[in-house]
Amino acid sequence: MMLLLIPLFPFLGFLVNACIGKRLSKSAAGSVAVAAMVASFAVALTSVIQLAGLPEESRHITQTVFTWITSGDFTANFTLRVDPLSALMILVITGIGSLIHIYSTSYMHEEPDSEYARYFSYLNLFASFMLVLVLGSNFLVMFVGWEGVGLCSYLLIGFYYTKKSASDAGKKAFIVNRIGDFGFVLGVLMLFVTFGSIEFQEIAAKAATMHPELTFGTLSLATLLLFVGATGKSAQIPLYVWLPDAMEGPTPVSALIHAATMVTAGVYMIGRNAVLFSLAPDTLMIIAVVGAATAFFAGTIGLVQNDIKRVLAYSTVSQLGYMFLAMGVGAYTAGIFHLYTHAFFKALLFLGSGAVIHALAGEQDIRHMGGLKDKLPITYWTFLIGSLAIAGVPGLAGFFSKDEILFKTYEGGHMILWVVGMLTSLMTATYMFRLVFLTFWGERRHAPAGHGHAAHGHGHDDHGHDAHGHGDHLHDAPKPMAFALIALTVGSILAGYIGLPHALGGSNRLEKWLEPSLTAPHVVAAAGEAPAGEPAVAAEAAAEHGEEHGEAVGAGVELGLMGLSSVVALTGIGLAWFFFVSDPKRSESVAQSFSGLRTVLLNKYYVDEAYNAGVVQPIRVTSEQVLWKVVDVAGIDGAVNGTAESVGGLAELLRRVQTGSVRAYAASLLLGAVMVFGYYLWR
Amino acid sequence: MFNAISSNSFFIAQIGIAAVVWFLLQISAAVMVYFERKVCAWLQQRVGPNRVGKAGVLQPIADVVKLLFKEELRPAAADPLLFALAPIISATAAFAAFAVVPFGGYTTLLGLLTEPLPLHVADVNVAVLVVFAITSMGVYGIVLAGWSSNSKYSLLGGLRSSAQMISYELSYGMALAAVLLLGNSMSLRDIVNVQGGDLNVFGLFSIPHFRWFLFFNPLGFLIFFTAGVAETNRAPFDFPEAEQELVAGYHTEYSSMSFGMFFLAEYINMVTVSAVAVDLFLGGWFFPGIPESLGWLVFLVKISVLLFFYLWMRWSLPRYRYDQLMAFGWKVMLPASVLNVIATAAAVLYFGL
Amino acid sequence: MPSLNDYLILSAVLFTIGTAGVFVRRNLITILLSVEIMLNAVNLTFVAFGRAFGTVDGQIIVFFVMTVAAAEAAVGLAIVIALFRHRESLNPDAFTALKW
Amino acid sequence: MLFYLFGAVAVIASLLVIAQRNPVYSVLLLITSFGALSGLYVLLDAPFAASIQIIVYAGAIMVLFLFVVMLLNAPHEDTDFDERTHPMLRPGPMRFGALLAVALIAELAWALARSSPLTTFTNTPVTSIQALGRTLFTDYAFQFEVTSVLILVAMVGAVVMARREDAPGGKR
Repeated sequence: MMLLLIPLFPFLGFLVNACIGKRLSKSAAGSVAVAAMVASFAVALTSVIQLAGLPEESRHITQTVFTWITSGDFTANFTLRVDPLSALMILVITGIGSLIHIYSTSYMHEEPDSEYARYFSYLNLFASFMLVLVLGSNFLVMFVGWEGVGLCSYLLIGFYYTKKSASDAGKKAFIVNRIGDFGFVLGVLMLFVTFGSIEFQEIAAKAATMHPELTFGTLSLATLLLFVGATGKSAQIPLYVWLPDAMEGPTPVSALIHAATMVTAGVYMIGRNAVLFSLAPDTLMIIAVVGAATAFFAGTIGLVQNDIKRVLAYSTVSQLGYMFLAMGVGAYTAGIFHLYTHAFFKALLFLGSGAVIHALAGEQDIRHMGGLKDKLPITYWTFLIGSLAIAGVPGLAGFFSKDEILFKTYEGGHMILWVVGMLTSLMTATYMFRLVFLTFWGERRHAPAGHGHAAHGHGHDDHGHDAHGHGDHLHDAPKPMAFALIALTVGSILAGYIGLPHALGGSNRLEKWLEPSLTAPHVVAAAGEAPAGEPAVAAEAAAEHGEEHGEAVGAGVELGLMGLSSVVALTGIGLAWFFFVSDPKRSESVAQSFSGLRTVLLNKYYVDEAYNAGVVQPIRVTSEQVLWKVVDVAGIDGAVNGTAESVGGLAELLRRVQTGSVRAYAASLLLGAVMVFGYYLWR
Repeated sequence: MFNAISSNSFFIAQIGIAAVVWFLLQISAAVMVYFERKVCAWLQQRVGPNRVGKAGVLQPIADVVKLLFKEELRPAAADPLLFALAPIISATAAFAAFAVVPFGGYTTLLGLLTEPLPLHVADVNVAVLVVFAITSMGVYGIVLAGWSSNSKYSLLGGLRSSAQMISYELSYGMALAAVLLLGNSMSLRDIVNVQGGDLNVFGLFSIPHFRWFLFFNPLGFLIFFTAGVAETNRAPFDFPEAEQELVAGYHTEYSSMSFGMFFLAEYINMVTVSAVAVDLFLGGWFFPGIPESLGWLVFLVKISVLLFFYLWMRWSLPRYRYDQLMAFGWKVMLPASVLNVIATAAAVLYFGL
Repeated sequence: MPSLNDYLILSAVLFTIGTAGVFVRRNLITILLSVEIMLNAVNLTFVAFGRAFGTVDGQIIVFFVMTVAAAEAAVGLAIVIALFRHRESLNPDAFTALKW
Repeated sequence: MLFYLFGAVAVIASLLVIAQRNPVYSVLLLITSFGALSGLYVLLDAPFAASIQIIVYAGAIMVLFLFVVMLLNAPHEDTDFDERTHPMLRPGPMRFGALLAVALIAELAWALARSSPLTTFTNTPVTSIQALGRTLFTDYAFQFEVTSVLILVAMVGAVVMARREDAPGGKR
């Protein structure tokens, strides 16, 4: 069966590179990895085509690889399942994944062979886990992928483990994710207790037919816990802190893991359980608020950051916020749509920034860039298009998806959220173009001596020096990178058109496509009609109410909103131009006047410091002063040693019995016999 | 288990039989000595004993007389009691073994007796086991002789023979077991009677009184006989008394009649083993076309044939080396006999013999 | 005709003799012999009871006991030989090294 | 009365076994006692038990003993060691054990006194070896197999232990 092959290919690639990678030449290792990804992409494509051939109501392919756990009446199969939603995901993962692999082959080229192989083995492993995550047909399998990608992200963030900041960032990411995963596991357990199953389909079916009063408490709590997991994985408030630091990893990794795929796992998970979440309106509200808040919050931070990758990181956070906002207002399609488009242009942007960093020998501070427009034409144009796409300029991918979200929010009646979204998109446009202008326009601003040196901790050092020596002829992205960039650019231009809204005369194909995944399984819902049909219908309604209102509110409003948001986007770009191109002094003066706010923003609202003071330190202190010095030493060790010593002392006494004389032993034996015998006679 | 004594005359008759058997055994020893030499002579193209009496027939008598008149020597360092006991033990064992061996059908001594008298000293329903037990007792005679006479050669001879006998008893017993399966009894008389049946040759024709187990179990016979040779310490297994190596083995220190007893025991053991072999494999006192009344004669003939084999072997085969003997006993005889038992059991089950 | 009790008394006596032997003697081989005496005393009771109840089980157990005795003798004597090689003595009190 | 004859022989022989200083005599006396016992078995209508008593015990096990005694050229008990024995170690357990033996026989006597005397053997004896074999290989089949394993183990163990290091061939 084919489904297994999809995650299997990358895994094989991982095995090859992990086991014999050291002995392989760079080209060999790289091509192995790329081949694995491409093969997996081909399989994914074929299976999706096969899927599309199926009739709507039974549009899913399932493969049970083996029965994993059986205990009592509980069985967990290692089952892979492809349905419209996961189909979309695997296409994105394998497709963009392949491109990024190709890109990496030249980006990582300065690494020594072993490191090179290690990098690709991690990358492949990540891909395979990610595919397991999206293909898993029950929470357990999904959780495997969930943890697996967490591991890979840790490994890849800390790829330059010789660099303190990198390894720290890796640990941070890992630990923060643990917190989220804890919530996730609790949620899964709760669902299992409630529904006695961990299969997505069964749970959805059961939930759809449940009585509302039953659903009220448990479901809200369970979904909330799941959402905690999502915040961890997808970097939402309060657990977003790890993502910006994750930029310590190689840029392609940031592109693949921390922009395109892994961080969207949370969104995917919510979409996967759309039915559940629809039944928990409170949770939805919370998600929406958190999403919007994160979007705005991260956007503000993004405005002032100076590290090119960090800006992108914060924009990622804020885009994810958008997605959660969409999920929160029940516009699952919109959320997934944005996820999908975002994957393209954010990957593109990261790769573009990667190209820049590559060209500038590891320079990451935009204050030391500028004037690269002519030096790096390909990079420039692709980056520009990516920025336009994310800013939401009409006709590009970002426009449609972001617009969809805002529209759904609006018609959902969440005015405040809608306003926040608008503001955020304004900011998005602004900081993105700040990035573009500072990086590519104006004059080349060289780093003060040594600073550039400090900035590039990557393996680029060797080739960094000559870049500094005669920085004039910088080389543009080499072929593989260029290829990836261009491919993604095309993607970011066209990706949006599969979700062309009705208002623009398109029939929202994506929504049709995704519908089966987002609604409760029909058969069961139908069965559930008789006793408690009401919630089932409610569920469907909640899942699809976007469509219904689509008619209700009418195309006019939608068009109006589109116009508005395009205006906003252009305004944002204009602002950026106004501050950073026409007269850079202005930005300085503004910065002066709002210096307090600026420092706060630069320091990311001191969130890290707050966490450190509020969470990390207390734990560290307690575990050091109490758990270690008292509980462990006195309690546990004391118990262990005490046992040992008491046994020893007892042995000291008992061993006296061992006279070593056979006859003595025999005597004791006989004595026992006589006594036992005597007892039976006597009584 | 001893069958009831019915009447006086009968009782007397039994005593008589016992006496006759005892006497015959003695004689057989003497006869054997004579024939041993004669056969040896033939095989070596010599004349052999020819001075005493006609063709030296009286030679054995002369030997016995010589033995009787020799001085009874005993080494100073020897253990007096055991030294005296050893030959007695072996002789007793030799005689006793024959007690349970039936050597003929029933006779009324030409009508002297009212009811027919079975030709055996004692009928035991586990006769086979008894024979086995007594032969195993015979070991002690030799071992003790070897030990008590307190001389290196004797001790070595004794140890060797004990090891050898223990090793070969196993194959001996296994061969017996195979026959027990065929005879479906442990009483020698029953076994012989079974062999008195008709031999059915591939359903073509049948020979009366010819159902000998030799035909059903030739390998068993071979093993039994070989083991018997070893048990009786005869060439090519005569280690306890390997002249070239141990002077005379366990009876080096013995002289006069005590030596004579060992001598006697050896020959009687040969007779006993042959008799048992005849009973077990060669159809006892049955022979096609000869009336059962003459059974004892048939029996005698058969025994003589086997005894001749003994002599023949002794004078034509060289002696093994000790380790070869052991290796042969444990690695060839024992497995072979075990396989033989298994095969026989399978056959009995399959053909319902 | 002796009764069952007579046999039992006899075996009791034999068993005690064996037991005493184990303690009184200072020669490993003799001690093993005493153990054999004990085993046989037990065998006697088994056969006697089997006869009394008219079953064969007694004899069968005797059969097993003998097998065990053979095994025990083989191993025991092997040990005796090994021990004798180490110290030129068969006195059990010579082998008291295995103690505290 | 054969019973008393055999019984007397058995008891006296056994007593002599443990009274004897020379192990060779002990072995021989033990064989005698075994002979007497097998006679008792015959009286108990157990010919099979009687035969294997002789064959296995007297014929095999005892030969083994005798063999070992001769091989070690069995030292009489007063070896130089005994003089060097730790006085506290030697007699203590011996006396105590003897005492216990006495206590044991006292208890046995008591037990017999209490038991209701089964006067004679009324049941019909089972002498047929067929019956015995049938029981052995049906009801006791498992025990039989276990015993065979035991024998195998004992054999290997004996070979391994009795082998001396310099002679790889080992000794029997």
